[in-house]
Amino acid sequence: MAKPVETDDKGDSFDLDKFRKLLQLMEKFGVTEVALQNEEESWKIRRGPRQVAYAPAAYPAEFAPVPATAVPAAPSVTAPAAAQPAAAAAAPAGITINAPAIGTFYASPSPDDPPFVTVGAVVKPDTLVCIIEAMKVFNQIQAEKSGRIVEILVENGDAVGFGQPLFRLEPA
Amino acid sequence: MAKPVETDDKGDSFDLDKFRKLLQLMEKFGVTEVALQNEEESWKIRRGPRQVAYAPAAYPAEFAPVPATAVPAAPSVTAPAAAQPAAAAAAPAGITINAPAIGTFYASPSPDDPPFVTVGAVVKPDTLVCIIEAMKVFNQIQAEKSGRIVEILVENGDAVGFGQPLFRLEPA
Amino acid sequence: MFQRILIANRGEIALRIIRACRELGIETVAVYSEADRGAHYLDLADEAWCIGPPQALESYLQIKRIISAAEIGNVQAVHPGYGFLAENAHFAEVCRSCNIEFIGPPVEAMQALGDKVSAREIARKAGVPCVPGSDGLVSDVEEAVRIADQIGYPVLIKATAGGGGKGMRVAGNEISLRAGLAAASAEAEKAFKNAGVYLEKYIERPRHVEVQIIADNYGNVVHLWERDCSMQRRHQKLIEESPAPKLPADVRRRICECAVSLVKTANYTNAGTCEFIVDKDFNFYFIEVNARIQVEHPVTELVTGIDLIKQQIRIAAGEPLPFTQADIPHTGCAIELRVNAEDPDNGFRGSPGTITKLRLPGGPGVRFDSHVYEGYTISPYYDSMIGKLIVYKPTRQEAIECMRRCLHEFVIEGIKTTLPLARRMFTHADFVDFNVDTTFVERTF
Amino acid sequence: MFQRILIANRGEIALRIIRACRELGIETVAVYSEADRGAHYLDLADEAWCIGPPQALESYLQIKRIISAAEIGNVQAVHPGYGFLAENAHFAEVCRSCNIEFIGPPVEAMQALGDKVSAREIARKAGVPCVPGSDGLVSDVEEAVRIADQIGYPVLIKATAGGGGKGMRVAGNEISLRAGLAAASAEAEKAFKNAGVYLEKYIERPRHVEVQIIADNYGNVVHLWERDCSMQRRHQKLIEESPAPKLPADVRRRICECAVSLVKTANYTNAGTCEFIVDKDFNFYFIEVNARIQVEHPVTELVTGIDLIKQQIRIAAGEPLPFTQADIPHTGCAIELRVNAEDPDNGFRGSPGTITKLRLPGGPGVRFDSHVYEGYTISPYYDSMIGKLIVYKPTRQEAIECMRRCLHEFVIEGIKTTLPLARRMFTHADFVDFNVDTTFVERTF
Repeated sequence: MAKPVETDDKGDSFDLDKFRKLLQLMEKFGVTEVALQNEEESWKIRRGPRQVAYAPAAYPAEFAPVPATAVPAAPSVTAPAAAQPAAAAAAPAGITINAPAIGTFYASPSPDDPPFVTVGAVVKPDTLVCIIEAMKVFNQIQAEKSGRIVEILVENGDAVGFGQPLFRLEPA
Repeated sequence: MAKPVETDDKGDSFDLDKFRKLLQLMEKFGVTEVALQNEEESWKIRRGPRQVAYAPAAYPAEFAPVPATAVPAAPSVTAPAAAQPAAAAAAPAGITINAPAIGTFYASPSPDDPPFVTVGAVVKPDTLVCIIEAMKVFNQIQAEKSGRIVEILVENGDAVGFGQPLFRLEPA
Repeated sequence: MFQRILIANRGEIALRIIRACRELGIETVAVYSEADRGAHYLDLADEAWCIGPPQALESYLQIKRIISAAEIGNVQAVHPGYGFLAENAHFAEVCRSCNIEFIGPPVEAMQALGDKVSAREIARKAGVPCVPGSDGLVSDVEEAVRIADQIGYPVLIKATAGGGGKGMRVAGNEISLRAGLAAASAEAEKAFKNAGVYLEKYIERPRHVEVQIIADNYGNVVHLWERDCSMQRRHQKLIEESPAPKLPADVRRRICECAVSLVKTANYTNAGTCEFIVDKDFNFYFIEVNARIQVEHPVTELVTGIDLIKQQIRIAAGEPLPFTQADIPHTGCAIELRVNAEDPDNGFRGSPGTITKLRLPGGPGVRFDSHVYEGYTISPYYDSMIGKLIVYKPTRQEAIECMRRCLHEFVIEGIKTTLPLARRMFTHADFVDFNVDTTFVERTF
Repeated sequence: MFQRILIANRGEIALRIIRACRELGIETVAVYSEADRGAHYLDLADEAWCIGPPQALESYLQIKRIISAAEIGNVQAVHPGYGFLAENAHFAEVCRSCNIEFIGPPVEAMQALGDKVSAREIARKAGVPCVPGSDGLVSDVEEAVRIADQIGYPVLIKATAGGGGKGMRVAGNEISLRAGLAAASAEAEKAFKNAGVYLEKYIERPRHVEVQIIADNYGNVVHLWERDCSMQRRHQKLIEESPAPKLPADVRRRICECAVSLVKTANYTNAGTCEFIVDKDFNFYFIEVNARIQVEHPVTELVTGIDLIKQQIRIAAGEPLPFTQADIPHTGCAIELRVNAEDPDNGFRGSPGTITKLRLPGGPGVRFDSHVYEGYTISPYYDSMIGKLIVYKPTRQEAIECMRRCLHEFVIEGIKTTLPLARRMFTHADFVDFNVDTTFVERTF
């Protein structure tokens, strides 16, 4: 079915998968920079904060189809499959507020507004902490717990899976 | 290729294999009697000493082809594969004289002669302890070690594999 | 062709679809419940999203969550596998309304064939025999006797509101019909507050024969020959094979033709299966259409050499069938055994747990489709099938010998499985000679 | 047919033969060295005997001990597999003198084909082209030049006592021939105290193409088509496939016919392989006959649907071939990858050890012939091959895509393997387009 050209693409796709796995690990352990040499090639990767454009009617920019060559630009789509248990594991002792549904995480009601909560904020069960957008519906998420936010575990615009920790709390 | 009849034989061959395994276990641990119930049927098996006819020119009687149905009569052909490591394991502390070759074990020079050695006998490295017949050749086996024979681990006429313990010794 | 597909399923069929996609150069997005987190097959997908807790109702059956994953994963299509949402017309509708192709038939065809009455109607239009009956309630005994004389005894008296065998009677002759009718009606009244009963011809000890069909979006419909699935227990198939043993050539031809004309009449597309029962005189009657890929699809893949999952995807992507009926061979014999984590000695109770030792059969003509491995834990939340052992050989006799050989090699420790039952089935003379029907397994083992 | 067969081999081929025997209803007697004690495949034999210490010379190569096991096990035949004693004519002779059938060719054919000179003689009689050369020593330079003119440049100057490339020269023209002849002769004299040299046409960058043949004891000989094995490293085959890519139809036909006429001329029976080298203009030259089953036999089994091990046994038991040349199809494309416990990053040094994690590829068209499993320990005493991954698909492109998919799924931990090299090979454009020859792997990876 495929022509040699596609073939070569498939060729790269081997690396592409290794690359995804590597990015998963980086996400898992919050690694921001990696330079490594394996039997096949040497890689250098850096992850930094990303700008997010709101586009409720369409998909946020970085969820556009990912051509193999552009993958380095798209760590956010790498599988939470592996990332989540790790996140859970990695999450230091303490309570977390977890995503009640799969969707896109937004920290503030609109790009111009300040975030619902920031590190240090004290939340009560009914405090709004974020929005999770699923199927074009913006669901306002309540803390469901009380405490002080000591860490925000995801970035604005991240896709989050069910049960993924979003905020880490300590008793206020 | 096969007709339903053969098919049924194959049918039995399943049990036959379980049976072989069971016999291997029995040999391993020197079990002489077993009665057990498994999900498929219930088995009763007893193993006893066997009479051996010398037949250097031909195969000893119990090495005749073993029809599946006759297997219970032929525990001696079940696999030393499993039996040996166990024998080794089961063999209590102490030196053993092991078979230097694969073949048939004979305890005496001829049916009418007394065995080369019996339990209690003191052997020196050059003491003849048995004959191992391989390819119609009767090899006289020396002890290669010194000590008192405390146990004879195989029976006259048994087939023995390479390295299989034959006699257990204790320092004389 | 699609660039990314979401797989709305789990276990062996999710892995099967991932494999097909990867060979087609299509990226995959897997979804999983918390119970399946960490399974190896999820690592083989390009992306995997947790969509909910272990209970299927909260995860694999949650349309909204699966669609969210599809949007986040930015896929162009969803493959539903079998079970879960595979035959849920509403799910297909939602997918398509989100511009995500549902890899399956049109919603209308799913609905039309999903309803027993309209499915019978379609079959009649297509000239496909259904189990003859009273086509509606029988008002009085004389009418019932007249109908019974037409369709022939024995007949089955069924409560229209019936279920669980209540208000059901078999009548072998007019006397027992007259007696049974009143009794059944009364029983139905008592049980369902609805005395309505109808008649249907009673098929004794039928065989289950099904025909695999595949149709593109341009009106091309072909069959991929039949499978016999008579070896079942409580309506759960245990062994499936092709060709159907001892099925006369002309019956085989007619049953396959019937399947094609039926799905054509229903404007059905993509892969599907027409199920029939076949009586001892080889009369066959249409039962239902399974509007999805089936567990036993590998049997057909082996005898035809056609990859059904890839075909499903190509058809959904708008490609025409690459072959005509004449191009579809049927060579050799394929037999599939379902291996379930069940305890045959305790009423086939499910036996979840961790596989502590696994030695798989292999060698020529052996395929084992499974997502499990040594150390894998079978969760109690989903069905008990842990794999499908399929053998492919030139003749049925050789296939059976190969299957026995595989069952001899197969070691699974840590959980109870149906392997001991399988060993008994594949050595039973009536299975080898194929003197079986859908009641054989329950009667015999 | 035989009731019991002894398998004079180990590892995957021993398991392969056990599987074939079990399907044929033949009991098996395995032999093993102390290094292989406890391997799972030994449990699958009906009987297993330890025949010696780990070193092959003291166990798998000990004819006397293997015959003892055969007598104790009371077998009617011995299958030698490949390697070890498989091509040892003396072993075949001893077996038959003990009234134990050796599953392989007649001793005379083994001897005749085992000797390079008589093998060339047989080939010439059969009208099979050999690499042209001086058929013996060249006495003086002028004769050498004359011969070179006949066979055409470039020519290879070889020391008759040669080995390890010593006293070997390639000459592209008359000048370098005159120069090289003296140098080679002197070098040979110095190295082997034998100045004798001969000429042979030098084949640049040849492909390795071999033909599987099978012959019964009644003069029936057929070929089972060809395999290309050009992907090799240090004369070790890494990838084998059928059909041979880009081989013109008429060349393919002629090479297969040559193989048949050659083995007919040698009065050869049972399974065997004729190896040829093919130059860039598709001239082919006979190299040697492998008088045994080969590692890569599954490739041929998949494209022809014929079980070669079962055929070997049936022929040895005196059955005639059940098919004629016309009955032997060739459908689809099969590719085999040898997976070795070697470290590609350290000169392919063997990497014995225990497999701590194993995730096998599977699904449609995938066969993995191997005796290993999670927890298996690869011993340092024998060759490093731990399994053969074979894919079978309608086209070569699909087979390559399937192999890549398998290599993506394949996980082996605890030892180093050649999988990383395999991933590079199956994504290399020159392999995909098949612009390769026997030097490709060493030139490229």
